[in-house]
Amino acid sequence: MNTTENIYSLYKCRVLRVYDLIEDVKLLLFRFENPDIAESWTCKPGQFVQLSMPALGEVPISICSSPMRRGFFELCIKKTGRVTDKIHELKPGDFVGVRGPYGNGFPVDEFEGSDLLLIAAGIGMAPLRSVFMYAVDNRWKFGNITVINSAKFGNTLLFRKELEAMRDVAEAENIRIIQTVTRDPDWPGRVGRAQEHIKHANTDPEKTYVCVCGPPQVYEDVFNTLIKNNYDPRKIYVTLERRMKCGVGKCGHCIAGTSTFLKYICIDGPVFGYYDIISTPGLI
Amino acid sequence: MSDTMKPKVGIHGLTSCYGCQLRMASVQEILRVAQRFDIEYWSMLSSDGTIRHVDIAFVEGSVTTMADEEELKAIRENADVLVAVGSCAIHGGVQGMIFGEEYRKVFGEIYGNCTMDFEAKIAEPIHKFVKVDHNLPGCPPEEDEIMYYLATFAMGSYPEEKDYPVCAECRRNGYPCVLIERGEPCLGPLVVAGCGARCPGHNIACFGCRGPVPHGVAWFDSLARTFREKGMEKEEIKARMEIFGRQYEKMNEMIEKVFEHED
Amino acid sequence: MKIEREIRNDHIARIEGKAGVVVELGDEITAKINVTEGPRFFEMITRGKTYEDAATICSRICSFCSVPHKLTAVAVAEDALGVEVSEQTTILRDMLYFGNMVESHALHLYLFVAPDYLGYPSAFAMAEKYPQLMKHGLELKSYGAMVQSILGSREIHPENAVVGGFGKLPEKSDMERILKSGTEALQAAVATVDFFAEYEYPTHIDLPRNHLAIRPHRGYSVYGDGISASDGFSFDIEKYREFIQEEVVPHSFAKHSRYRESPFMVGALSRLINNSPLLDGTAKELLSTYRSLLREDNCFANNFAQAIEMVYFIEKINEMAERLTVKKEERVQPEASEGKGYAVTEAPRGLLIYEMELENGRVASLNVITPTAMFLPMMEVDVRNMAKGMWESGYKDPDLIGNKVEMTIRAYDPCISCSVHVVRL
Amino acid sequence: MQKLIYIFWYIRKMRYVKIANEQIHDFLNQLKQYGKLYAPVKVSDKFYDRKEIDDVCDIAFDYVRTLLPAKKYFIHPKEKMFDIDIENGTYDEPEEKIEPFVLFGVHACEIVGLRILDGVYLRDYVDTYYKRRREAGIIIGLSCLPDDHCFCNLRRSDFVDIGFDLFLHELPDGYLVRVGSPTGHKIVDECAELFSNVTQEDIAAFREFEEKRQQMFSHHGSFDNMRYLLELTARDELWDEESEKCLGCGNCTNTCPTCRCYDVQDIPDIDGKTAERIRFWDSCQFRSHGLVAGGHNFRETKKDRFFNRYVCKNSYFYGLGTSYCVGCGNCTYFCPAGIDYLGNLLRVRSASEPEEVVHEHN
Ligand SMILES: Cc1cc2nc3c(=O)[nH]c(=O)nc-3n(C[C@H](O)[C@H](O)[C@H](O)COP(=O)(O)OP(=O)(O)OC[C@H]3O[C@@H](n4cnc5c(N)ncnc54)[C@H](O)[C@@H]3O)c2cc1C
Ligand code: SF4
Ligand code: SF4
Ligand code: SF4
Repeated sequence: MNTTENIYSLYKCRVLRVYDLIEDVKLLLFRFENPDIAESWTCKPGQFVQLSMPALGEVPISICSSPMRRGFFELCIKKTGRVTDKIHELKPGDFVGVRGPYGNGFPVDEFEGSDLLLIAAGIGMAPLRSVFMYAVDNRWKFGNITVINSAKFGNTLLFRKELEAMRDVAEAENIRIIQTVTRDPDWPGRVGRAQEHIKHANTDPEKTYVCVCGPPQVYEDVFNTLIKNNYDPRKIYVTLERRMKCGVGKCGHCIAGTSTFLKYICIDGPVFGYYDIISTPGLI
Repeated sequence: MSDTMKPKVGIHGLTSCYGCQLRMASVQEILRVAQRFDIEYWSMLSSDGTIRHVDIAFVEGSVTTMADEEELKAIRENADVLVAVGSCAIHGGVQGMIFGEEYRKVFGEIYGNCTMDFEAKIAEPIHKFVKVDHNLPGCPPEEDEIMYYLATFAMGSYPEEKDYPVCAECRRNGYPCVLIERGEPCLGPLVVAGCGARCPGHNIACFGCRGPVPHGVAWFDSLARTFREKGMEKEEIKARMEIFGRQYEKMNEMIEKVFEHED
Repeated sequence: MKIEREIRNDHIARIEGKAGVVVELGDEITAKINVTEGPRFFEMITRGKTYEDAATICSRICSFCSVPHKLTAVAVAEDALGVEVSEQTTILRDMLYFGNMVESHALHLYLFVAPDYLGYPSAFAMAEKYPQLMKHGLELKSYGAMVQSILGSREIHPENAVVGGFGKLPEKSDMERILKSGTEALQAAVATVDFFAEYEYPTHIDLPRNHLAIRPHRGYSVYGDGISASDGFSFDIEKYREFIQEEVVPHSFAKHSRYRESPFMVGALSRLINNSPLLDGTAKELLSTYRSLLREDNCFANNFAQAIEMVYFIEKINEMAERLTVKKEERVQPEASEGKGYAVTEAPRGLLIYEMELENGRVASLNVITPTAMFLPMMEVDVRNMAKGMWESGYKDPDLIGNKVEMTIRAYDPCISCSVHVVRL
Repeated sequence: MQKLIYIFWYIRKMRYVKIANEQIHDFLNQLKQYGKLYAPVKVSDKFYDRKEIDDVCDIAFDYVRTLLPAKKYFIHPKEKMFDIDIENGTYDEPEEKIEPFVLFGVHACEIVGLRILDGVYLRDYVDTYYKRRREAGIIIGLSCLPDDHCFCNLRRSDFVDIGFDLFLHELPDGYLVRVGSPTGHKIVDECAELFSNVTQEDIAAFREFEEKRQQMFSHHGSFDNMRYLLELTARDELWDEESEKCLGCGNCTNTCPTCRCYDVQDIPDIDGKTAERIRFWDSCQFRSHGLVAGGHNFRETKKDRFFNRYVCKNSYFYGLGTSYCVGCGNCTYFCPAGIDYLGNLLRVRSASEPEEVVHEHN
């Protein structure tokens, strides 16, 4: 690996474990090879890395583990194309190249002292998991916490088992976990879209920060419900995705916005506030 | 991939000028290619070959006879991945210019009443008959693209296909634009990149041999409008655009649209 | 007729294009070359196109001979429009054409024929045992490809050769590149002659025949104004229809041609038979050494003839590259936009005839006769004689006979794609 | 960047010298000692492009625009980023020895363009490839007279006082040379015999030239309200009509001095052991620019892509307090479809019917 200050140089990381989560989605645990990097590397919830598969390409992936864990990180990756197909073939012991972390991440410092409501749809739980883990690791810094995890079917609910397993701790810690599906008649639990469960959250709308992640079409309904339920629009955050080649504001693919508001999703985002979103056509 | 797991390939030709196969056969690194794959079928180069199961089949040429059609179906059935190679396979090729009724007429005119032992058909691209997984465009394809495609397949992956026009390469190479400068009917804006804008680089207007840009971003209408403004007639425009674009479904409709308000 | 055995191969390997062969052995013996590749109607699709577009389309008749087709289509348009090109253009076109000859002959000899002689299914299979041979083959191929890329813009479908001259002229450094690899290529070509001189021609097919070749403008060239036959006859290209007739046969999408009612041969062998006095340099010397191998009555001599030609053409290319200092000049723009033209050139596989009528700068009619269409009937005769000879001298194994039959076909270097462009009468 | 700091410091002590027409070729020849010399030459009937100069007599002084902007020397149209060793998973920067080079004859708008690129490529994360070339490049500016497509005056990029090593302003009998950097001083010092002092007549001539130049621009006024107006007219039919004409060819972005989108691709070798990571110019006018896995496209239609360029170019560049568009007019001049970028902006500004714009290249 390069020792120069080339910003596109990669850190070598070893794959330690590969879990199958749901169909086409795997969770991979990595460790930095270089001890100095392992020691010094830090990230914020909501940031992402650029992951390289040699000879195939590079893709942006959100970090989905708690930033509190030094030297290790987890990525949750859906198989959708050339690079991610190959990532799914990785075995423990294999190497990949990683650079980052990039992006602004969620303003977790600002969240301190408030309630947290995390709303995920589809594979949206991947980036939100890092916020959740961070909040659990720093439990004393936050008020009540609710996680709404939604999917079409029971077996496409990302991190379902992990969240279920936390139920006891959650009870004790004032954390509410709501898992809901929209199209699964055999699912024994809650049904309906994510926004239909906002009313079941244990958070106080007056003093809650909301983080949302999901496919673009869910945002409008979620926002409307949140606002109807008196959540403060200034405290709603979403994390977005775009085509990206560099992750550091050079390649231009993720530029979005209007002529008065030009943003690079990779460095000005991927986390954006509600007002950014509504004043910028095309951001979602 | 270890040596024992070499991907198996078949290279086939239907009706064409055989340039794509020749181009594949004449890449500089042909011996390294031969080492990296098990070439199960390549009748142009080897008398040892029947259609057997392969990982990747490359098919050059358009379907112009019943025998072509049958052969193509057999190739598809025996291949995990099928790659259409070149303008004939992808777009029907220059022979795809004659269509429908016109075809019957021409055939009669040439072979007269002589009854032939084999049946000939309108030349059509192979995707009309079988599922195509990847396209390797060109007339013939360029060496670097052939090598890139082969190398990605060899790695168990697949290539990223280009979806932008020749103009992009023309400009990157700093060639003077013959359409702007001399009003020549350059088809560069319509045609999928990959050749490095060879013709404009030789002071010759691109005549579209690589075929239209895929995914519906070949703007026949806009270019027809531009040509009209340079003084070309509708028929002239069609005659030029159809050489490699005749089987592009919306070509005629798109050109007509531009001239609608005129006549 | 009683058929005892049928030899059938629907897809002859190692030729350019797709054709089958059927030989019926019995009290009567017949042979048919089935050209099953679909017709492509080039005469029709060029109609109404500008002469530039038509020439570019015609290049697609065949990849091995894309340079001959393009240059002949350009020549016919120039003839129709009365365009006179510069001396420099003529020289550069010769170089381009010769480059194609070298590549085409090299591909044929090394990839298609050599495996036959050495008993391998393919050149890849042969490469391991004969690396030096394969190296020569690839060197010659690359040399030809390089010359064509420099002058024609690429090795297949040379877009740079256009009516009136060239789109872009080569630079001094290009000529230097050609010269630089010229010596090595020449050595490889001489080695090729030696290699092919060692192989004995199969018997059974010795048969006197007529050879047709170009009546060249100057030297042993590919451009000319008429055709000469080994029967001593010669005619201007405008009169070709009087001497060469084409007909449709049911088993082939390619038409069959006859010269004064009988089958005839064209190609490298025919060229050397008719025009070898015009050779010079190393090729001339080599030919005098191996004179006896240039057999008029055996088509296998064609491979040897191709090897000799490679030597000649490489030497010529090198000479031209050395002498020429490329001047900047504009393409000649035609003044006329209509007229009728004729052109004949020597493609690697033999005579190539174009006849074109232009109206308003667009093609009104086009007729093309390709070498393969010309020699197909002769090839059928040789195939039949080969099968007959073997059958009658006691060979019964159809594979063995089939193998020799295919070798006979390959000796001609047929170009099926060329032949099925389909000619209008 | 060390170099930029120097520039700020020297700018306060301006230095002007004069070079006479008779000396200019000598000067250009002398420039070659500082590195390869690149300058505009005529490459075809109508077009100019920057090429490596052998004979300085080939250099064109009266060119308006080149086929490709100066950015091509700093972000190559196509370049290798890494050599990849697949088995070991290592990525090595190619060993590229960057020699100093001289760009002669860079117009003001292009110099502003380069400074905008600096703002992108040298901000936060520094792009090493760009930086190294930027440090190696010596910029010699040249004054110019606008043609019908130029509107750098509306963009406030018609005059620069930073971002070059030397800048030559045309005078009737030579050039007024402004020194803009330590390197510029060094060149002037080392070629001292070619330069003379600026006289009162020269100053008068400079004034006159600037006056004439200002009057030659076809449009005057300000574009400051453009950003609002573009947003407010986003739904106008204008965009349907104009994008309908667009060929999606990307010439506008490739020829833009500040367009900088690039794509990255890994090209494996046939042996499966090594690969190259390359990057090459991309364009927002291409379909896949906004396409993500699963098939969602953030700029689905040609109109989306067309409008995106207007928005992107006109947006505010914080670094310089201008827009990303420098008003060079390249995108209009090199648009094969004859789409008039300035004309469209003027329509947005004044809401008037389009003037009959003749798209002529001369
Ligand atoms: C900030 C951010 C965070 C992300 N986090 C995750 C995550 O945690 N888990 C996950 O599974 N996916 C995530 N994605 C999406 C992921 O990057 C794409 O699925 C991936 O790039 C697809 O690459 P591919 O080569 O497999 O697909 P292909 O469709 O073959 O893509 C080809 C190329 O296009 C580009 N590309 C395609 N889709 C995207 C995309 N959505 N975003 C950026 N570039 C793209 C890439 O350069 C890719 O190599 C994230 C994207 C962004 C922008
Ligand atoms: S010459 Fe042709 S390919 Fe090149 S920019 Fe102009 S239109 Fe495009
Ligand atoms: S958008 Fe056009 S006018 Fe503006 S800087 Fe780019 S090329 Fe120049
Ligand atoms: S140069 Fe013109 S035609 Fe091409 S993409 Fe730009 S605006 Fe469209």
